[in-house]
Amino acid sequence: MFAKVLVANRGEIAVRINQTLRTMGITPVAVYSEPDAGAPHVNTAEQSVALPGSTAEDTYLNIARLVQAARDSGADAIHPGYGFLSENPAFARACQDAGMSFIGPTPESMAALGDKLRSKDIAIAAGVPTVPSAPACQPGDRAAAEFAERWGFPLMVKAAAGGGGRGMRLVNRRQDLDGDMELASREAQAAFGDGRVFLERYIANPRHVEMQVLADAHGHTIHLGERECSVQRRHQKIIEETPSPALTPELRERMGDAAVALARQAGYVNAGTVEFLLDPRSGDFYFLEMNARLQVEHPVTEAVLGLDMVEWQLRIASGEPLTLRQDDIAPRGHAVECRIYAEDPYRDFVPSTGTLLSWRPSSGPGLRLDSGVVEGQQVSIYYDPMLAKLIAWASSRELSLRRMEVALSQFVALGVITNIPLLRAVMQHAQFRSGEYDTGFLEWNPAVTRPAISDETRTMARALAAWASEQQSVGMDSRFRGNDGKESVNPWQSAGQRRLP
Amino acid sequence: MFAKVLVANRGEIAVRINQTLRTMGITPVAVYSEPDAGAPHVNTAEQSVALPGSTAEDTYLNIARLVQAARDSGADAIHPGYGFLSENPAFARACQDAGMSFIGPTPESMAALGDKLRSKDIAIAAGVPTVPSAPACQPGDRAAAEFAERWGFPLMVKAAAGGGGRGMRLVNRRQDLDGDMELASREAQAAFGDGRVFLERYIANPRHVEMQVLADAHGHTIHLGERECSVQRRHQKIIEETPSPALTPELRERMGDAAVALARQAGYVNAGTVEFLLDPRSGDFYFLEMNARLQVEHPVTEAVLGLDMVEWQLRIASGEPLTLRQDDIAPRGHAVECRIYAEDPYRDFVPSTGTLLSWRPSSGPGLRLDSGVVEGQQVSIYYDPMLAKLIAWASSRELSLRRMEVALSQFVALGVITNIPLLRAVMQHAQFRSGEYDTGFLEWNPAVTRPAISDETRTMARALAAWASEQQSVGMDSRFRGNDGKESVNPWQSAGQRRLP
Amino acid sequence: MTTNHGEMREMYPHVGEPYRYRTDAAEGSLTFQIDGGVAEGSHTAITLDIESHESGEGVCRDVSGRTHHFAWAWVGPELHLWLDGALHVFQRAESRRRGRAAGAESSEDVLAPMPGAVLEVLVAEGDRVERNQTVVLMESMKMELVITASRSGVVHRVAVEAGQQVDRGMRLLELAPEGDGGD
Amino acid sequence: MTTNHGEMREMYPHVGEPYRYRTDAAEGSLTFQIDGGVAEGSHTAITLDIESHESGEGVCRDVSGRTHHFAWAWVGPELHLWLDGALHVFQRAESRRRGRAAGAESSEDVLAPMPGAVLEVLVAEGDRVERNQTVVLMESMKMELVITASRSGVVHRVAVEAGQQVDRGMRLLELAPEGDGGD
Repeated sequence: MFAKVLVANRGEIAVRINQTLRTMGITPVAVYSEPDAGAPHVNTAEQSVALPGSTAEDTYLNIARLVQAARDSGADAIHPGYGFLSENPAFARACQDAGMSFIGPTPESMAALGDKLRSKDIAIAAGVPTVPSAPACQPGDRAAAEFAERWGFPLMVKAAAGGGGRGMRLVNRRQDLDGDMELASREAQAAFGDGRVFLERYIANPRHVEMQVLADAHGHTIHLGERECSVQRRHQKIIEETPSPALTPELRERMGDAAVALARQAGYVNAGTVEFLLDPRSGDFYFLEMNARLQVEHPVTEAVLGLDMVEWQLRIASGEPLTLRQDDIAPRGHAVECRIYAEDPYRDFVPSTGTLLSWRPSSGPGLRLDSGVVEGQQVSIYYDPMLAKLIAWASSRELSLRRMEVALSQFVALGVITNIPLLRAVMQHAQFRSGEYDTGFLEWNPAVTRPAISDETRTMARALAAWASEQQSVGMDSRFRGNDGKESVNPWQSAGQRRLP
Repeated sequence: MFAKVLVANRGEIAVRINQTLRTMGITPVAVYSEPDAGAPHVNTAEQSVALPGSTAEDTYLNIARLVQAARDSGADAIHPGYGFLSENPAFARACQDAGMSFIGPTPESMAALGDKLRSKDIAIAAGVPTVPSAPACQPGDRAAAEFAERWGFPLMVKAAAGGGGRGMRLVNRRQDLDGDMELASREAQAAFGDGRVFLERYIANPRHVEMQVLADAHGHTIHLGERECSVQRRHQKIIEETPSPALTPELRERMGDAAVALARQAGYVNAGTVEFLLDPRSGDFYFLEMNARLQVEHPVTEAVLGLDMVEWQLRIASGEPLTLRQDDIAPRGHAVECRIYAEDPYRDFVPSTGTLLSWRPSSGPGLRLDSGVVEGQQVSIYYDPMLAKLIAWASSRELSLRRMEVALSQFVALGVITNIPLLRAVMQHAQFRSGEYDTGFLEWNPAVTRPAISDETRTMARALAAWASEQQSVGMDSRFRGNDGKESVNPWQSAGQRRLP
Repeated sequence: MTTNHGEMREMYPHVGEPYRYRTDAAEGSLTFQIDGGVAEGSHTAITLDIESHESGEGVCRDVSGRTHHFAWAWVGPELHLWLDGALHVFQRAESRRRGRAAGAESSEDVLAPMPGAVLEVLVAEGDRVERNQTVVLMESMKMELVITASRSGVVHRVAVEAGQQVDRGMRLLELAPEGDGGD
Repeated sequence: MTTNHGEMREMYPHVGEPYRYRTDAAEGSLTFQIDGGVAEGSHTAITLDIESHESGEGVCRDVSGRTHHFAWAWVGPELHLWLDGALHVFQRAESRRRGRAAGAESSEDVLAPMPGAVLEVLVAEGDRVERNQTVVLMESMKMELVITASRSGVVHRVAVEAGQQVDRGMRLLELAPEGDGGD
């Protein structure tokens, strides 16, 4: 096992990795940019290296500096977390070249899976369903007509060399097919110098369901069940749960087998996640991509399986065999995760910055908090606005959603605007509770992105605001952290006299 | 199921019960004494009733007021928590008389188990081993000599009518037996007007191992495995773990069967705990007492079994059948709990009071905090000094102890003195780590109750104290919660210039 | 019995008209009279027991015994009030900037809505802009922000350039005055 | 390069002699010279990078890169310093009560070591008490506290009675002066 691991990340995931490293008796080394001096991911480490600069490019994305920091601190491995350089094959290779282990897959399989076309080829080779498509074809081709015949409308036209939405069109009606293919082809020619287009089936309102995979360096690969991640804003997940309400045991087994087959085909080692689009009507699923790293939402898997994913990442990276068999994987109860963002859910999710004046997370049975911030900390403009993840576990889906809702209602956060009220509204939402939701959930339910405050609550808020404002006027809000040599006064103040029953 | 439950308690256990009530959609009603106005067990409830007064007698021990509060608030059940009135049959009966469910056993079985002699009779009737004893006898009796012959020395002489240590003596040598019995008998006569004494085997340095039992009102009783509670100060547990390092599967089964037999014999319904003394040398175990309530340390059982004890208490009290079978009880991994007290571990555990100026618990994978306090709260003289419980879970005992140790080292608490450094020293202690410890652990290892601070740490502490003292002098410790109409300044201060690598 | 009164204004999540309040303390409780706000001329009253804490947290109980957890902090001139999981932002009515009509959205300046970096300034001094026209692109927390003009007018001054870091509320552009500033 | 100096005293967990410090800020780091304390005449030095936070938390790093989490708060005249999970209490040397020799345990008064209720006063005015003799029983947080005389002497005054609530540091008994107060 490693003796010292540099965590090339920040925020909640770096804190979380530090926790497992220390639990395993491994020394964590933190790196930090200037705005992160003194942040929790530094003070939960045992050693730290400053990265000059503020932007991600100068610091957490700076391969040369990170490798140098690892070398200087005597680390024998690097954990990339998620985001930043976690899926950058050049970083993985630079770590290896510097004689350190990279905690993740090989640069080769990472590179293959990072390329959309190559990863689709891997899936096809592994017999994993991908979204049906017709090979590169011309407007008016027999192949195009046959594909349209087989799959119906709407259809997607995509540029073979495409990306970023250019050369891509949604075709709603048969009579538009040739015209739209022409248009897409011209766009693709203009954008990429390559006018080839192909047709792909359009999956309307899919669910996003992913399978967690673990593979060791000795050829043993298993899956750890699924996560349902269909509640998204701007194509970013905000709520994840396991088990998925959409999966039958039979479908779970088929998706799990597909994920394992794909990982094997890619020569994958360590923890990875195979993302699928699931058509909830037909039960068909299609390979979307494989994330060659630890996933943000891994804690829900940990909660129902009773294991530590980072512990397994470290064991596998150090060459230990994966001693878990597929039969050992027996989920217990249900877990849900909410991502707490510094953003305004009522103003198009615009990020919010400021000083966290209060940060008092709920705690108790079935709750876990992975937090990257502490009270008093500055939430800066420089990085992702995710502050923390709250995970609730209970014996059933109904109870875990309610446990989460209660915990959100008790989570005091002041100083920046957070998305907590939105998360809570989703937990309370009848459609979400029913389990019958898809990636269009927020779109179909715009009411949850509008404040819903009862007249009674509003009156109470106004009264309390008036009261708090008066408190300040009469100086009751004075700092209780006294340094005047006197004992602190009793910090509880009662409004008016004590009530008698 | 109940609609509204009054929680007749305070502190962490009332908060914890509130959490499960709200998770189950049941309205929790809090009661609170004057010093507890605004405490977390009030603000995590949905309804509350003030109890005039400060002392426990006037408030949380006041049966008439509590029943009245439950009636007035429309509660249909009362949860007593632990301590206070939780094992008071008169309270259970008063709840029933007022037409409300008491969440616990019947007053009858509670009364029987609360009496030491009757509970020993129940154990014997159930075939559960008790500490061997000779019936009431006189100095010089043949029965006394035979008992001494059989079990050897040391022996205990106890008053038949005894209690509180009076009429009790440890007899170390054969030649002291008659004289010590005389002395004990005279003491007992003086104290209780009843000079009968008996002999009991002395179990030296036992381990304290208890079995959790669940029984429904339909005759189904199971056990949920054991908890090892041998680390105690002043006969009060401070650290608990499960599984016990002392139990083999065979011993676990025998103790579990004994606990179930005893609960059945007592007509026990709801959650209860059968405490045993275990002689780690012989593997013999002896019934000590049965706690007819939720136990402080129940979270370690929840952690390894993946269930919610309070949820089951409520289901059973509302008449639902216990759907768990004994075969369903399959512990996963290992869990340890530390009780965080406001007390000075280096000054004979003297309680500490004051304002909690900082209270920043560690969090993350495998950690659970059940807390009864928040930052800024007054820790008063009126009640038990336990502030919170920290629970760590991991896949193995070694990892869960280390996870706990790391979490304790990260737990910021300022304003009152806590026992956190002692708990941490136990987690690091070789004998505790080995699992070979008994109830004499702190006695045999007085070093853990003395501060152990390296010269290096001491120098760093002195330097930081000097620094913090200077910070105050130059006014850098100003309140950051500004109300002057200006934006808060960046709360991060750097000492000197920024370092370059 | 003591009485206080004053005027507050809601800023978030709803921006509302100012409301007047009167507080009467009696019998251990506080009775609040709230006038105006949602609909001018409306009047509501609520009676609360409040227990509070110097660290900025409290609990209040209405006459039915229902209990609510709250917390508060001042963020500059704004009072941020957290109540049972939701954020409400208020200002004292008198602390609003003088010379600016309450509720008016118009301004001479285009301000940065949050801290970040300027990606691109799409207009130059002297340009005519329409209301809601994109004038500046900013980047903040990995997001692109589109800054639009709050009214039609002529750009009087460009206060920033591409690449520049700006704080929240910092002026990006100044529009030439046009009439009395009404929209 | 700026230099500060002063004198502090450890109060917990070890009560030590006062120590003097000198702080030199240079090159982004602070170098502390610590004199006295553990053994009079001892001298140690440590160089730290310190990042701190107005809410009373910080992180420091020594020259080897080892990183430590700390927090602090003032509890009356005491500086409570939390460092990697352990509490250390300090006072400024100048803030100690004048007229009382540093480190001396003797006093004219028997004080309550913590808040609680007086259960029983075991001595009366005029009684002769020996050092470590139990003079008062108190109850606090469900615990019985045994209060002993810190020196031999005669009880000059009994300041409390059974059943009375007392605060920390409140005088329970006063002993008659005896010589110069030395032990």
